[in-house]
Amino acid sequence: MASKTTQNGTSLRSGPTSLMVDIVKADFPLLDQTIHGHKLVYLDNAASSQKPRVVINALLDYYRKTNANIHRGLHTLAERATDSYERTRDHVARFVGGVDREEIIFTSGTTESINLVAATWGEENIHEGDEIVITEMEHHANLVPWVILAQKKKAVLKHIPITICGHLDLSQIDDIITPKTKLLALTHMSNVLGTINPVEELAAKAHQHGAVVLADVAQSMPHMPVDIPSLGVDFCAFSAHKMLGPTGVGILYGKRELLDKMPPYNMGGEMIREVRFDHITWAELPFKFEGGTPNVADVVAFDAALTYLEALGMQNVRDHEERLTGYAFERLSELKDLEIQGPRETGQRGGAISFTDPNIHPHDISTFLDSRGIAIRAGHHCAQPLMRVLGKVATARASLYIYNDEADVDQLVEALIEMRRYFGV
Amino acid sequence: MASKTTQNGTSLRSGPTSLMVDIVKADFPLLDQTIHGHKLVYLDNAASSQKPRVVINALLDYYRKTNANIHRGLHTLAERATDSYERTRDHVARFVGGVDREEIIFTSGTTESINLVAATWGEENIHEGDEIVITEMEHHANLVPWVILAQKKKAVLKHIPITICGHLDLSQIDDIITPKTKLLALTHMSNVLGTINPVEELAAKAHQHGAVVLADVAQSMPHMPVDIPSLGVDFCAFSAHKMLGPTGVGILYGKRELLDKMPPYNMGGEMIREVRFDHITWAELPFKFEGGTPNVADVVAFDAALTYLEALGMQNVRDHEERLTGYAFERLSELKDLEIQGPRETGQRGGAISFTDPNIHPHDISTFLDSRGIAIRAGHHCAQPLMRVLGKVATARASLYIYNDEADVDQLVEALIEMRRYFGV
Amino acid sequence: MNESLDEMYRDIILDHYRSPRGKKPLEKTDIASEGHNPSCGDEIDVELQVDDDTVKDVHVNCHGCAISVASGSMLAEIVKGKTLAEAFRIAELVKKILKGEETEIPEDLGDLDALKGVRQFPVRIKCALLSWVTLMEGLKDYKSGQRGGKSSISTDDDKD
Amino acid sequence: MNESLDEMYRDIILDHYRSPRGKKPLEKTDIASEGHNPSCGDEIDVELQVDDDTVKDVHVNCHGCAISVASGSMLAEIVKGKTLAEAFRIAELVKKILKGEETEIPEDLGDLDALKGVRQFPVRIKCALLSWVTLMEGLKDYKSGQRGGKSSISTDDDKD
Ligand SMILES: Cc1ncc(COP(=O)(O)O)c(C=O)c1O
Ligand SMILES: Cc1ncc(COP(=O)(O)O)c(C=O)c1O
Repeated sequence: MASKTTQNGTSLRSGPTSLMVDIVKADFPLLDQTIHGHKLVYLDNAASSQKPRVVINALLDYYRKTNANIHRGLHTLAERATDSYERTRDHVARFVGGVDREEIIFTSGTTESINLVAATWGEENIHEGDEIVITEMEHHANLVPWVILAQKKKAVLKHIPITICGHLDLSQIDDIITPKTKLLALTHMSNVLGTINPVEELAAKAHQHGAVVLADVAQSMPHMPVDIPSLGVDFCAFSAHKMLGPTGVGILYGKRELLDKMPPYNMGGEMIREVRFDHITWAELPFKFEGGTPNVADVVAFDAALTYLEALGMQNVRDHEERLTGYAFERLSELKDLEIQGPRETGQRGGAISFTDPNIHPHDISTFLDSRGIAIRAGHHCAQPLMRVLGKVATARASLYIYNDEADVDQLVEALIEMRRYFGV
Repeated sequence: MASKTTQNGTSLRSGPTSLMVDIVKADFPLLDQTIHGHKLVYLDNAASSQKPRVVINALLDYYRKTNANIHRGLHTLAERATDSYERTRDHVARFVGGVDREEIIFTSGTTESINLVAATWGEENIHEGDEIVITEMEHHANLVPWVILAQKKKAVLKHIPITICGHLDLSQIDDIITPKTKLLALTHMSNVLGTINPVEELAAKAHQHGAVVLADVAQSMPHMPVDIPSLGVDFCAFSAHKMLGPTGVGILYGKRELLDKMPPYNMGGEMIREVRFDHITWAELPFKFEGGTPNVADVVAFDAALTYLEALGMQNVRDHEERLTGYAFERLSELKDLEIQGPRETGQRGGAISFTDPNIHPHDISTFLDSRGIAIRAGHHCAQPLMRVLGKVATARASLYIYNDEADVDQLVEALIEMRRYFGV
Repeated sequence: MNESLDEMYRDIILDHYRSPRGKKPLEKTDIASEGHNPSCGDEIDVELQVDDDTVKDVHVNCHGCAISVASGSMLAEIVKGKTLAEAFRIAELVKKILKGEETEIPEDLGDLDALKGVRQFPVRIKCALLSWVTLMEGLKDYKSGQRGGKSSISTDDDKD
Repeated sequence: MNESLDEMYRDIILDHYRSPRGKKPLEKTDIASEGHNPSCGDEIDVELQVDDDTVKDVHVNCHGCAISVASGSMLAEIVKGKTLAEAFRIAELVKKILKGEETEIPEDLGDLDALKGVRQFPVRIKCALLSWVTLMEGLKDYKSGQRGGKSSISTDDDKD
């Protein structure tokens, strides 16, 4: 059992880990269950993470003691709820490296955050002939809105290709990012390849041409220290549910100068200043972009997720995953002909490990692993264009997080070996 | 103490009630607390309702046992989560009177539901010179999107005025709803006046002219039986958080023929069929409109709220609130010169009671009542145009729900009497 | 349970998966249709050689998971020699079996029984369905006289 | 606690609220500004009669809650007789007090101490602020020579 070794760090194979995984694991009630008679090994973290007890309790606590509609409420519950909600905003602003609280907008997810930018900033600033640059490894959330916007505006959609190793191919970058570029929208970390992209460098280049830069940090924010000011981007989008928080909460960071000029997205209560049938003025930031009753309870509970991650330390989270990814690569190499996608240098990638077996379809891999208690994802991972580039219809993906350890990787590898026997191919 | 009388129904004042309020009350943990040394009386239900234990437990349960990203997942947790999520959709389809499950779209709230329609159906179907008809009593959520759409499209925004009694003034209706009407968007129940509008009748009239009809049922769905097929409307929008459900979940009902033709709103994962850089096809209904990871946990927990309401019986909920509204009117009449807005016939209105004191500003009313443990709302209630019609800058609003009883009304009235003494005006 | 896994991947399914029938190209193709489920990437070609309203030979080429490959292989085996009308009825029956609307399987279609195990895996039903729906689409177009072109269909939309 | 209620509605606040000062129209209006908080509907007019850079008289007309009325009434009382520069400094001090950045209050401005209780009610701070911010806006415009027109401001936006 390698799990023991994560505590005293004496195993040759695993090396010392920066997180006390056994202790972390115990904070996640869901992990303590059996699936098809096997202890659950949850390796679908790139899709959504599990929640520590403190987050679940924060939700419970909110509904048991505090719940009320927020803002403008003059009773105690409404004041408490507003305080808690706004405290999370302050916390997010600190967590992402210190930005203004007015630059943090709560949405329903990364997808809505990016759509908001496309429908407001994009609608007003992208014109015929303008160029939008994305990459070949974008998740549909950072792809479909731009494809549709480009079609609507007769703008040109260009993409940065990837190399055979799963990095961005920057050899022709000066032909791609040009004075015509109005927007560079790229992922910080690929949800399929794990690749960490040089966002700072590309943002600087795009800015030289006066373009606006949006980084999809849905995969990086949960897994490594992300400092938005040093990334130097104009917009960032991410989801709470991938970083220990509840479902239904997303964040849009936007530079104040840009947000100030953008029209609102969802219009209704709380986002207006004054309404007449023929004239409307918008509320100040960030409220202009938070029309309607927000997802108060989940935003409040997200605060506990941030606190939990800070207590672990994001650099420790990153170190742990980097080591564990290395361990997984090592062990997976025991499976002859198993093809792993994305960079092999663990320092340049996160812990999403996509792989294919030459003879077994990813769906069958996933179904088989599930029968052994192991949850991974199989499919196109909402990155169909990337799949086409990789020449795959689908991949299997095991993705790591703070509560995974060497034992989980061992269980995965052993099940894969058994699987090959089972299918006999 | 009138609360006793709600159980045996012998009090002259209160009459028998159709709900066992004491038992209901005990299901809501939040209500069991003191505010400023007084037992909490929660009368801010039109803003958001409290949650019964079964809903809170459903959330807990989901995060402790089931949580995973849904759809296309081939592992057990993902299948369970998908099942639970889709079960709520079936439940909503039944709850609203029996519509197709594909016609139920989960959004983040009423506000997003209406904005979705404005940005997709509205964008494609409203043209210069077309007329959009709303009413003078709309919540900003069903007003701002139409004001902005009308401005953008050079369409004409018309409104049905209200009578002095707070009903829609239908005397000139044939000049308002005409062959030029492309959309009638109206609230089923006013969040300020309580008025229940004749949606069926007006929808029929609008349909005669080929218009599309959207009903904002955010206030009616939680408080009375609402049968969408008999309302005869094309779109309906409401929020889970006002009907015992979690925050962050809204519902859009749309007729299949209309939804089929509409472009999507939030674009990303799960809502596409196939993506190429130059060509995209959308997923089938309802997924076309649910881009990105949905608010799975809260949708799953909403199921328990619907079950709870069904167990009470929506007609019982309505009867209870109707009686309690009558009781409140009777008792509030003890306060000389207190001005109550909206219809006085309890059969034609819900339990949102807006009032003003000739000498005390609604904000001071609310602050004072809070010091006595009573939570009400004061302000424009996101209905500024209506406030202007009423000639008020703000009103105080006490709004009732299933866990309120005569004792709550008594406590409110006594506090109001004390308040007049306190301010000495 | 591992039993449910073995329910889905019954020996007969694994056998069809390991050595799919209908691999050989046809001498003459009268009906051709292709199926594609973008959500999982499964792709299938179903081709029939028809003689006097009877399926003389079947070619199935499937890129997909064990379930879709096995299902397509069963199709190749079963449909061969049947009249077009019979083939269509069998495809309808498979749809009903997979949706749980039908459980009785005629003796001569015994292999199909193995597909029942898929019902416990809702996400995989569309994999098992793909070849059959593709066949039906081809037959429909053939019957309505739209010959020559290739029919195209998907079970992603869960509409059938 | 009811103490916190009494903290906010101190006797001095209630007294100003019941009989607000500065009701009488001015003989001559040199500075006029209006404040409006759409979110709560509070509206206020602040007018000054100026003589030799000194506030000779103040007129305040406020439609709003007890807090905004009392705050406007205190303004009328305190600012009268002060130089324009002093008036501006006092308004700045009130802002700081309400935001909790300042707690020391000079003896001659004793009434202002009563506004401290509002700090416990965050939503009400903008009510207490409105008259002072409106005054400042008028003074600024007057100083920058934009005379004649009426200055307009809000504390809704929480920007100050
Ligand atoms: C009539 C009416 N419509 C729409 C809304 C907006 O609902 P939400 O804030 O949940 O989007 C409300 C509630 O605030 C309402 O009362
Ligand atoms: C890189 C990336 N971007 C965007 C998303 C979309 O996030 P959500 O589904 O929470 O909106 C995901 C997750 O699925 C992702 O991995």
